[in-house]
Amino acid sequence: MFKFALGRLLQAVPVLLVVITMTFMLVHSAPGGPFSADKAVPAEVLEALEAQYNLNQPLWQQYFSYLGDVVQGDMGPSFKYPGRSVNELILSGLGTTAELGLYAMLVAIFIGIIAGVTASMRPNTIQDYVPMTAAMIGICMPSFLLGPLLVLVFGIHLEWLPVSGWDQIPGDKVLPAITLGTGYAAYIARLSRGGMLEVLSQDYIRTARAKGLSEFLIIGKHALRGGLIPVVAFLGPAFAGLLGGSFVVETIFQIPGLGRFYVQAAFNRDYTMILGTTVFFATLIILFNLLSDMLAIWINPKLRQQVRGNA
Amino acid sequence: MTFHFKGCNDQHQTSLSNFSLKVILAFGVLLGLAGCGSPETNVEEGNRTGVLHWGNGTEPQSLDPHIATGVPEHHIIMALMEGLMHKDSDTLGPTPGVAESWTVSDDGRVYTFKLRDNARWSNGDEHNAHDFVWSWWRALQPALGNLYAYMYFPILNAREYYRGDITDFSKVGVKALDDLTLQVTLNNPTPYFLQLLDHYSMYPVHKGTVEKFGAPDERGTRWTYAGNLVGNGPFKLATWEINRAIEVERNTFYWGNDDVKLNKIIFYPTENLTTEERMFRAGQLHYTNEVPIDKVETYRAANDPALKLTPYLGTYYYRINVNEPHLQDKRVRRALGMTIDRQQITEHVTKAGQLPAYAMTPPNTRGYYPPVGLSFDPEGARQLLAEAGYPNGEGFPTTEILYNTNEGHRKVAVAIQQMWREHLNIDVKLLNQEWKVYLDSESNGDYQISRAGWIGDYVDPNNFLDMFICNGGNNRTGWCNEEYDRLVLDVAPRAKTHDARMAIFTQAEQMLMDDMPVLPIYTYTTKHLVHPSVKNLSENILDQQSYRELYLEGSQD
Amino acid sequence: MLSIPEPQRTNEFNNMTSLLDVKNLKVHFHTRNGRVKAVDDVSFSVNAGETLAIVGESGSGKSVTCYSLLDLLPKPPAKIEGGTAMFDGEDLLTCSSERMRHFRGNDIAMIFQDPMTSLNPNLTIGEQLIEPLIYHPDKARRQSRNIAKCRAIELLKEVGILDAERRFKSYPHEFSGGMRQRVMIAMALINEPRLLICDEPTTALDVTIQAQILELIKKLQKSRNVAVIFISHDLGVVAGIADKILVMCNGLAMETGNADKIFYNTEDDYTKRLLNAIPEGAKTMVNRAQDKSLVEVSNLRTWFKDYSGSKVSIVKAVENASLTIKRGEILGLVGESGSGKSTLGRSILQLAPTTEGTVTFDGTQLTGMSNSQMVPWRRRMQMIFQDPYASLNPRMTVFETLAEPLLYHGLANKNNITEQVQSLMDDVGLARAQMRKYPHEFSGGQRQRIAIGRAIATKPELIIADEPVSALDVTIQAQILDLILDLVERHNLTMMFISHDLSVVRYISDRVLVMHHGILIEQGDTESLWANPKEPYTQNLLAAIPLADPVSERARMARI
Amino acid sequence: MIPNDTHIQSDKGTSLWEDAWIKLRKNRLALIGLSLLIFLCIMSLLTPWIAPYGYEEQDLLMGATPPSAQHWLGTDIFGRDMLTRIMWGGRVSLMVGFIATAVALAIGVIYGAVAGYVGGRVDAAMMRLVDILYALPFMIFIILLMVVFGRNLLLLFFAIGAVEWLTMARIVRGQVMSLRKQEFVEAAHSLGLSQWIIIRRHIIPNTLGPVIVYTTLTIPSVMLLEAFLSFLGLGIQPPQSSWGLLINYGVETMEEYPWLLIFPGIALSLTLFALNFLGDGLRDALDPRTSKD
Repeated sequence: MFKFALGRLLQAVPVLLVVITMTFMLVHSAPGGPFSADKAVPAEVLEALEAQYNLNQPLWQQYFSYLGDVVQGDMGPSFKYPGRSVNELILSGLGTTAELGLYAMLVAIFIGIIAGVTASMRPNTIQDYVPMTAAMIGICMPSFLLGPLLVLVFGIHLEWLPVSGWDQIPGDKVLPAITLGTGYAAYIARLSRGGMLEVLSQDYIRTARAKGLSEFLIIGKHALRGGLIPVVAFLGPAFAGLLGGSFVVETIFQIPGLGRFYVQAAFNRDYTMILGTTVFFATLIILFNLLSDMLAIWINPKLRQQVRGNA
Repeated sequence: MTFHFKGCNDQHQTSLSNFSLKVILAFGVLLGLAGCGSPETNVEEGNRTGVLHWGNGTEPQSLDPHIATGVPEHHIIMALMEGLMHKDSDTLGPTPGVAESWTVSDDGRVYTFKLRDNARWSNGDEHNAHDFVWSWWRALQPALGNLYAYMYFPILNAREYYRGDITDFSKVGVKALDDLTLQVTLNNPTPYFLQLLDHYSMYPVHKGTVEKFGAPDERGTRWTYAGNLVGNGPFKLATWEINRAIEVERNTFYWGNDDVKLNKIIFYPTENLTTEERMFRAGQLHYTNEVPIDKVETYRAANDPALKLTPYLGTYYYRINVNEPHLQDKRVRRALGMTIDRQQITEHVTKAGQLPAYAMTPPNTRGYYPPVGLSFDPEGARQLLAEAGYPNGEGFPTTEILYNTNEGHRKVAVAIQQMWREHLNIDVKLLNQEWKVYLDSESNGDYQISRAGWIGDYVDPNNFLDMFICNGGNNRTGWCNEEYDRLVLDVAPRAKTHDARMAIFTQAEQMLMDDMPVLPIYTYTTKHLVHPSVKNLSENILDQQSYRELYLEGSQD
Repeated sequence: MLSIPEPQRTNEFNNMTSLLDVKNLKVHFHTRNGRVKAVDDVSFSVNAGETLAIVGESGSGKSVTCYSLLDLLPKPPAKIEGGTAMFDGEDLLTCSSERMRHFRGNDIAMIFQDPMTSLNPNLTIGEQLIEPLIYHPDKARRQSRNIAKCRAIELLKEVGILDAERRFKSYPHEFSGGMRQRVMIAMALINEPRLLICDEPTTALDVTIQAQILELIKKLQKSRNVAVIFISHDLGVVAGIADKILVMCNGLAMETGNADKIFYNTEDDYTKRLLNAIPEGAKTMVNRAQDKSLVEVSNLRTWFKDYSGSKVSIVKAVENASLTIKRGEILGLVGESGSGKSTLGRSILQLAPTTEGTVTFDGTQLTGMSNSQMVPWRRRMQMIFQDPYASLNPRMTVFETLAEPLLYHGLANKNNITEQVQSLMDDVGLARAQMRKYPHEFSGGQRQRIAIGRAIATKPELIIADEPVSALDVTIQAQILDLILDLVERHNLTMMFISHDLSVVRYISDRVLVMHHGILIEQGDTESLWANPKEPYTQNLLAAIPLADPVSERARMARI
Repeated sequence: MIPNDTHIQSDKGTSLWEDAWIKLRKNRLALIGLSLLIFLCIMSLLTPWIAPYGYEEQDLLMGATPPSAQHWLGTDIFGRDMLTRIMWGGRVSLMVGFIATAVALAIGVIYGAVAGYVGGRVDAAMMRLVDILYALPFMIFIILLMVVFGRNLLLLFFAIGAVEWLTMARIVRGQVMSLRKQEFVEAAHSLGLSQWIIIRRHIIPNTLGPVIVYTTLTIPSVMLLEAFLSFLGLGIQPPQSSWGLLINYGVETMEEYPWLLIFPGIALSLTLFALNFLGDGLRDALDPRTSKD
């Protein structure tokens, strides 16, 4: 297992390098500098600023010095927030976004699997159509619509939950988690339904039935393990995507997360911040894909032994 | 042959779906419980404990008064620091700040300030005239990248020092005669100078702290962080959580501490207007930084006292790129100007009590009323256009309105596009660009007509009119007129009396409006939602609050 | 009331004492195709300690019959239209599903055809074994894990799993097919059922294993005096163990009677057909082998790298194989699953990468050729695959499938392609009308005909047939074999015929190679090899062949 | 599953598509979906002639009004007729939805198929590239596109296609990896067919099922993505509009003028469900294994 992981991580290095390089080129060729403002910036000030952030050096020089810093784990200073380092900013947002993502994921998995399994038990009946239709809507319901809807219902009219914030008012984490989780719940529902149908058609399920096991055991013990493999495969990319895509929710609910930094940085042309967040998310994507693969291996005894046997 | 089991026996069916049903219910209940956590809203709690919850727009970039540029920063710095002078929150006339009294020489060029002896920094340090000299020296270091350095330029030799023409700061017109006496010498009599002193770019900073965290002219050191920052204002910085909230609490060393009523102010970076408005409705905010256009109407209809609309010292206008071939002719520009039905726009599009603007400078800017040379006159406009060679808009090239991506701008642009089509029968396209791209195109003159806005830094026509001097950094229209420059830069400052000065500005603005490189559209209003419990709130054209006067009274709803 | 008489082994139908008594069972499938009478008015009974064999080809409804007893049919489409199935006094067809669970776990156990797919790959076999005990339908008889485990291990030993304690914790994929089937049997017996239903339990297994499993089942039945219903498509298999036989075809019971009657004096034509279809005896046609060889293989090695996991392990599929195939001959290649016979075939066709050694085709060395270089040669050598379901592209009609090679190799053009395909279809005995149909619309036999058609389309000289009939019913199998022989005749093909079924190989091939663990251990003319096999392995193989003759079968079983 | 022998075999054969059509006609939901889509397409084709008003005709004095006799779906804040706006918006949305998805489909399927079939190092390399593209900052990418190429619909398709094909490629790859092991592919190989022909004729057609399903999910999300891009300034500009944009604006005022959100929302969800039904129908119809009658 360890070797397997190590190999995959090594593969990641060139990927990251390319990502950094391409992003670097992208941001520096994008119009509008980090310091342009609607109030005209006097030439002398601009010079002072660019000098301070080495933007007056030739591009390749900037590139290599940046690479050097990144290798040492220093993402450089933020242009937008003077005095704040990118590491500092990312850290400040990471915890929140991770927590948000985690809750959203829990919501997604919980609702998704229940819906999917329920549907798979009686395909092409009402018990299938209802959750699957809901899933269809869930998938295509944009969070910029779902969020406000939830807020109006639970926040404004029912006054059950706070309409925004994070860790400021008890219960303010519920709506964001649901808003962010729903789309993924829908996907998971579809996946787990598909997986379960597949497994339920297997011979060994018939064997289990012939053994006189209760339907509950058959589903819970024999079917789920196999049936959820597609879900597991989906989890990794999903979680990464969830972190990256959290910015809409973070904006709607005023959550101090990474997603907002990611987008704001782009708008502010905060070069170091863009690069920092991009690299960070790229790493996340790679890590989570790896994790879900390892999980998939762990679930499947055959693969598990192969890997263990060989590593 | 094998069978594929897609269905199962009913009994087991239901048993399982029952199960999942239960779980779902349980989950729902869970959510419910999680929700019913806070019986008391922020506002109610705040009213009890004297904590003001303030919607502040965006996350401040920096709290260093010599670096910060934005309005959100302004608000927080106003709470943390103070200058020599204050403004009366209603009349905006000068009132004492750190200086308890001041005298002006007869020629109006020498100001002498007497500082109060009980002024202290928030860490208890002595606060005296030398702080100002040092701070202003710092503010004029080019390396610091102070965008508001020009605020100092009325001071003798300040500009020269800043440009590096002279290197000896002692030649600059700032002197501490003794610990509590500060003397400032100006180039010309500058009637609005006292106002500038209340602008945060002229606030003093605490030498010890600044130097503790880096060189005086080093940009963005950590001295402004919570725990480090030392100010001289009514409040001191308690916590600063990025994108979450900034808390300031009573500064016990403040000379006027006894009159300060609030114990704490929490500034929220409320970027999303709709969210901010919902937060207000849910009782999470006392005060919102903005109000979504469509909500304004709702509150008005219900004539809800919470809605506060106040004229704002700012003009929303369109720049015209006078270098565009078909826009070089001022008749064309005037025609465009005359076919914008500003009444309709303010009443049906912006809908927040904005005033139709027919000149750059807002009316009653320190007693200045701009000349009225412009009106909604489609007939005349068509004539002008015809004279310019486009009878009934024929042959008029497709013209593009550039605006930065934003709902409000889009709406105005859509309306104007339609008006021009209707009245001038010309083809108009809209082009929205992401903010930085928009700035880029605008400053490169890479546009035809572009949306713009200007908010005054201080109350004086000068602040609006010196924008359009030849190649002025904020001109960006390519319009240039030596006579205009002479009036604004040379003649006006030398004017002996207030009225004479205003007359010159009127003349200048007349010239500007004749050539019409810009199409004024409306005068801004500030839109806030304010909880009735907030008292002593001042409504002025600078949208400036003095937090030391605000107080909360048990909510009345 | 009289005491119930001891159920004694008897060949009369004694319904009074029979454990299971099925009367006029009717099962229909209601599908969009309309109603299909899967089981139509079938009656039979089985007593304790007795073995009833239900014999029939796929689609005969033999499995449906048994599944319907345990309510294992998908409903819909299946629907039990009528009949009763009394299991000591209770009707299985109408009882509640709670009751049914009780029967399933407790009284009636089932063994399924494919041990590979019938065990849950995600659970240890131990876990699966003890489930019937620890989740026993009636709580009273539930047992603790530990007790269950002891019971399971003891059973594993009984069914002949060595080192049972350790194996208890292993996963299915760590067992061979035969071993898995033993586990299945143990699982079936763990609650000491009174009726054991075996659905083609040996079809997926090699001959030698098959013999062992049959033996095991018979032994267990004796020791426990359970009733057994044994489903099979192969009369040969049941000859040894069946007391009574029920022959089914298209849902109808063709004939019922005790084994000897069925085998020795049946009146029923269908039964006769079945019996005749069993390949027996030597090849009837002349050996057309010429002297000059078409293919020469010398010291061929095919090793696979097993990339699964992070370290690479090597599988020696074919080890040092040398052989020649003479023009016109049919060379049989026998061996059990995993012996590497398929790989050898593929290596000869350069479909599997060879590690070492040479393959020469018609004087030209193929080994080391690039794909593009191979193209002209591929036309001259073709392959027929085992599984006619998997080897045809489900999205291509017969026409497309057959036309593809013709067009690609320029053997036909747009204008005459249709005729070409039609004549090809005639060759392999497919109705021209079916030209536009998809594989799934055909039966296994017909599909194999399509596959064969595709193989001969390019007018090849060599065909390697990899188990071409092992997935087919006996009668179909016979037809296909004859077709192959016929085609070999008419197109004077050279063929390498790979199979695990010795009777088939004997029936079709002139010369035979025996392969074991990747090594060719013995070869020779078919008949002489049959007469006196040298290698002990070969001897076992031959000994294990089931005969469609109850008397000698019982005798043979007794011998083992 | 029904034993093959009991199959009722009609002698008249058909091609994959005729066959699919025959089956599709039997599937009521799919038919509803199909006709709904056709209806929408015709509507948007005819819009310029049948739209009750001009899409830019304003009446500022009237402003936003709820549905009425003159304006069946009400008017927006400029007093523009919503029905008209939605019809015109449909033109854009449907076009973007279909073309952009088609682009993504083409790239994704081919890329994924090749990667999955060739496998080994090539596959690894190709997939790393996908990872990289996943990781690049979309926002900057778009802004750059906008600046470099100016702003037009084609670019929009390109931008969206460039994002959407990645997932498609992954899905197809997975499919192909399993297909490649199948005997019929080996058979094709043994016939000496070239790799490309095998991919085209034997691999890709068998990936149709999941691809179709994913496509039906992609189209609506593409429509929403279009809204986001138009918002950034890439794509269409006012007074033109699209469903995505209308919904975006509608959300802002969902309390004051709910109809500005509801009606475009309905339009989009209708399309969504139509697509979904049709998609599932097509998947079954294109799978010869499902019975025809």
